[in-house]
Amino acid sequence: MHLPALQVVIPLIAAALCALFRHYFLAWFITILASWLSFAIAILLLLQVMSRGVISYELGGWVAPIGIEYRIDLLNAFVLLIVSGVGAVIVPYAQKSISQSIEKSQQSWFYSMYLMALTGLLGVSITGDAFNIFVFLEISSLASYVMIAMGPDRRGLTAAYQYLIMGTVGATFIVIGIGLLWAMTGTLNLYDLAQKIPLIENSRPVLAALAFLTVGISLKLALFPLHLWLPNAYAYSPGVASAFLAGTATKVAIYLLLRFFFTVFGGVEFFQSTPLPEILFVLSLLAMFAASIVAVFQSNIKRMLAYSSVAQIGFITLGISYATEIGLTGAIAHMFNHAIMKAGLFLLIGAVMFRLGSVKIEDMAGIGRKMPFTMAGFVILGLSLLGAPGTVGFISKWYLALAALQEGQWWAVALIVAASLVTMLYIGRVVEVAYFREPTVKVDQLREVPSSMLLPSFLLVGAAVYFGLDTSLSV
Amino acid sequence: MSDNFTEDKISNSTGWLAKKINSSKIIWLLSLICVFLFVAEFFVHRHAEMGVDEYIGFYGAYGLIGSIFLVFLSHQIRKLLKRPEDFYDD
Amino acid sequence: MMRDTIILRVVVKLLLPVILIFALYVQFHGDYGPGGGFQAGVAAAAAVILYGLVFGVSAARKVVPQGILLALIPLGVLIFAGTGILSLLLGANYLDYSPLGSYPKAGQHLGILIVEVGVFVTVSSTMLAIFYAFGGRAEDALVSEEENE
Amino acid sequence: MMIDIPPGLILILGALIVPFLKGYLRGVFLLALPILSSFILYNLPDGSHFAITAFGQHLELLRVDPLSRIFGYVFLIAIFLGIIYSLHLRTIEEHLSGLIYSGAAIGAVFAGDLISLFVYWELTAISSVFLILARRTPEALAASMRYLIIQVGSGVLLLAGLIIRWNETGNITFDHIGLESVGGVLIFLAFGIKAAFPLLHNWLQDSYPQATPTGTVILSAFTTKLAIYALARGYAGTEELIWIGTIMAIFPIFFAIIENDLRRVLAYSLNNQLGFMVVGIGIGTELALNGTAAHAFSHIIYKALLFMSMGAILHRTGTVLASELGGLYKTMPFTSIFCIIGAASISAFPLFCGFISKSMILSAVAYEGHYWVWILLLLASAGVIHYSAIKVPYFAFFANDSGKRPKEAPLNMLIAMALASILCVGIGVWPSSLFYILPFEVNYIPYTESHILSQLQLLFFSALSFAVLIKLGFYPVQSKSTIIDTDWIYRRLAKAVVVLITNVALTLHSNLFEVTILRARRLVDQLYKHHGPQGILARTWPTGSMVLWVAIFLGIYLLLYFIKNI
Repeated sequence: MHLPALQVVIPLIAAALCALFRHYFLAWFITILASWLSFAIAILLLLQVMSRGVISYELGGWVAPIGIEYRIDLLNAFVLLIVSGVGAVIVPYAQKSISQSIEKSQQSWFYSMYLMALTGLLGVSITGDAFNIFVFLEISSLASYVMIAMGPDRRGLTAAYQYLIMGTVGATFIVIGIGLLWAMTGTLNLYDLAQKIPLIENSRPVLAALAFLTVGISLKLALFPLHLWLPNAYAYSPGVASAFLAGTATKVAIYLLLRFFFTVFGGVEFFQSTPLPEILFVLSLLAMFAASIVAVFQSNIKRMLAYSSVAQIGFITLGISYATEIGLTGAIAHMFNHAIMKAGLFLLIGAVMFRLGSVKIEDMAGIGRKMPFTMAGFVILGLSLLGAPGTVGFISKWYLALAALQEGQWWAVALIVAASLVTMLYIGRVVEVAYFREPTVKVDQLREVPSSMLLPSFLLVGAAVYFGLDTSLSV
Repeated sequence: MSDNFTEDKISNSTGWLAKKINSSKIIWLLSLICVFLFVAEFFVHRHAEMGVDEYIGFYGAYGLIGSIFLVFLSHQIRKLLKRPEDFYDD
Repeated sequence: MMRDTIILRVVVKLLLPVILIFALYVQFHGDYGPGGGFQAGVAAAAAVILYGLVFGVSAARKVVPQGILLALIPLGVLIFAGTGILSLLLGANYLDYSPLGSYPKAGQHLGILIVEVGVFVTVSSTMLAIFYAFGGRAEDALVSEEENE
Repeated sequence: MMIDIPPGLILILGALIVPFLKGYLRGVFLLALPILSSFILYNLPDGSHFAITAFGQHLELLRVDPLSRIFGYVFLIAIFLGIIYSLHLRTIEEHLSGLIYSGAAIGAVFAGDLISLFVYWELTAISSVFLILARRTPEALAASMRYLIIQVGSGVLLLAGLIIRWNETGNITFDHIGLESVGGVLIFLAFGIKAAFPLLHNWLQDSYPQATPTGTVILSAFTTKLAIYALARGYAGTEELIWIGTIMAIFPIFFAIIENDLRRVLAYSLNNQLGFMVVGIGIGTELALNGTAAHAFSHIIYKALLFMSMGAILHRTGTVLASELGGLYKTMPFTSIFCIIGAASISAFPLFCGFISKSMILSAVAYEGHYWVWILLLLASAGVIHYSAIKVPYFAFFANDSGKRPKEAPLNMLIAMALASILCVGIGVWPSSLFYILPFEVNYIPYTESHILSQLQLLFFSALSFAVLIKLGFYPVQSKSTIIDTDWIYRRLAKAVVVLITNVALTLHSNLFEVTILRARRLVDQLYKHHGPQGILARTWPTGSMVLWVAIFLGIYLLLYFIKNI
């Protein structure tokens, strides 16, 4: 009954507890409890929404347009599931990985920030209040900056700083947009806005608000070419943070885009009356190719995956740009799939980092023989990333192709396939090095990572395969 | 190496089929069978399927001529298509 | 550090209680008018920061030790969130304070006060922590420079 | 219920257990799998047994009807023979690959919808490539990659076709498809690649001879016959197939006559025999389809038998080049006999299985009055005896004595060949046993006096011409050489084009790249100069540019949104 509130509050309290006790193991333990609890809550919420429809929860007992309302429909129940699911799966893995890369005294802070970020992302997804969205967005962003800055690499600091600037610019744009909307309508409730905006949707301030929101959200979701902050941020942060952020942060931004355009601004007709579909379409295609090609030339595998994220986001926004049922299905499915795949890939690369101490591709020669499970997982997720049948990646690309076909865009289908081929190039590079080269002396001494790291990764690998076969949930 | 090996062995081989006389014998034997089959046609009820095959000896003649035609045509094609063994250097 | 400016030192000492009291006023008046835990927290932190600016961060650290600060930050959050949980336990929606008092209005008064205390604690201690982090570094650098000379 | 397990899945799942078994146990297990699978198939009534819902579609994974059943049986026989033939192997690579490959092919045969067909279709491609790779020669590696690309390409075409078809009709059931729509044409091409249509055929001659001795035996059974099944299901009665098939039956003969590698000769003859089946599908009458199914059945067995005999030679001597063999009958008498039985079957001698099935197709052609097709197929039949039936055994076992005196083939190989021979003769002598499992009711009598006589005439006169031509020295001399086929297009022409383009692109790229690098370097140098040795400002520069981008974008969006409103 109070699940919507608990969804956000549990990680929040847990974050405070972690910071209060400042004991590395206790913090981890609290984190694991809180994250799995919120995952369970997300599942319950999704089930409730599926059976009973939209859930509305009024914070502080104030009635909707005035008070803050948490409102959960199928879309954000799904996003909650993605975020809390990825958040929960990563934690068991985190203990070993974090204790290696971060000093003991700092670890509890890391977990605290992890939970804060989780709180923020869940809050953004669950709330029905525009200003509340901004607040939670800032909570999650600030926590992410800290996590990135705690990375093992000194460049993490610069990356975090850049991310801070860009994230703040984005958030400011969003708050300006929200402010303009508030000035015009006098309400902050998304669903109230949705009622009032159509009456004035062609007035200048509303259009300006739309522009600010579009740019702000594009920045947050790393839409090409506003993605520049992302590669460094993902590359130099601790493996756990990379996996978590790659799996969730951009997905939540995509949710915001969907929410603002398709709920607040009155749906598909309005969306198609703006120039946004065309812009989104072109930018998506650019992202799919430019970022993928950049990924091919990366020597740092985490940067490679980060650029691949930018490309995959291109796939998602491509689906959105069609604004058809199939296109959106593809986009949302790919959002879900990409969360699983990228989180899994970053976890596995984190595992490599754990043993090898490097994420340079050339250092990984022959590692497939020494860490067979890790690399096997990598290959499976890589296959999924490039859309091999039997994996989740195939499902979403399938729908995207269908959406393109529906519009009669043959060439777009060809481009989707071609972009997937570029994906094959960079995944293939890793596979080639990992399996077909003789192990170096350093690699020769490695052994497989502990099962506490393998199991969570393989949970995601399993999910990638399972949802590739059973599509009832994601489609 | 193996080429020379083949050449060398031909002269001193002792196989039954390698002997000139024996290969002639085979041809004679085949010819005999063919003549027999040709003659047999006069005694068997013919059931033509296509019209052209009701001519006596059609199948035999067609087999003989067709085969020779195929082999000669192959000769020509071979001139056109034959390349050194290591043509595809991959 | 402004060791030699006696005027400043005296004025600051005089101002400190005033600032703190003003902070408390803002804190408790937030219920009725402009103000609240956030502003009050900043004001309270400003008092200590001013003290630190004039008498040195190490002096300020003696007044409010870093360790306590780091505990206070999450504690404030806990007070805030805990109140919400409490209202949940009492059968209302999250952050609905009505059941906290004997009648709804009293409950709401009490609730908002507690929550604002939580905000106050977190905000003031966070501000201070940031000041310590930056100001402390400058001072440490200065000290090491002096040692080098 | 155990009965509902798809027979193909048993082989695939069974393959996963194989690595954990050793020695005799493994052998027994390997042989038990196809037997178990056949048993299940035998007990499956017609109908759909195993359906799941995915992709929002109803997927039928196990649709049994008479047409799929006969292919299922013969695939199981083929893998059974293949396993016996390969029992001597110590490595499990080929066993694993063979099992998964055959399982996928059987799965594909029982797939009731195009999506499951696609999945199995690609699985056959991926699993079978290891049979070629296992040869572990550089040529095999190169050939296997070409093979894989083409096979996967066929799958991609199938996928594209099925998406379009789904889009057009909303239906993905695997039934008659036809060439009326774009999707149908794409799927047709996908099938055509695997069925080795003329000009799409060359992967077959390229890759099969490169596989291991046992690999070729297994390969020869599945991929092409799966395509034949798919064509029979989706395109029966498509007129175009009649002429495609006729060309397929004729043109490989020339290549086969001049080819030196005996396994490649067999690969060409495989192509030629497929031509007969494709014609049968094109005719599309009940008799023709029966003939196609029967011919596929017997062809799998006798072609496997021929490949087994050549494989045995390769196993013992390390070569199958006609120019290096000869006189092997002295030490490999059994293999010779089995090879001759296979040769007699493929050339359709009465009392051997090929006679039954090929007659059915020829009669079907005749009944439908396709005069020229019939004439040409007859020529192809006469040709078969030349290159396949006489050439292969003649150059391998007789001809000029090469002096090679290899040991007789291993016992397991002999057993496999003996079983295949028994099947060949058995079907030839009791055709009703085969007729029993054909898709349609049969009222065809293969053994009439007239028919036997005309067939014997055709064969013996051809044989006579072979003997005479050899004697006169007119028969093409077998020598080491490469015969170019359509693979020239991608192995030479395409390579040249790609090399050309690459060179141009590389030059361009390196020039552009150098210029860009130079400029970038200058820019960086400038910045470095201006912003101090620590490069602190140099690091903040990207952040600034990002914000600039953001501002630009904001401007663009504002402009666009406003313009829309004017």
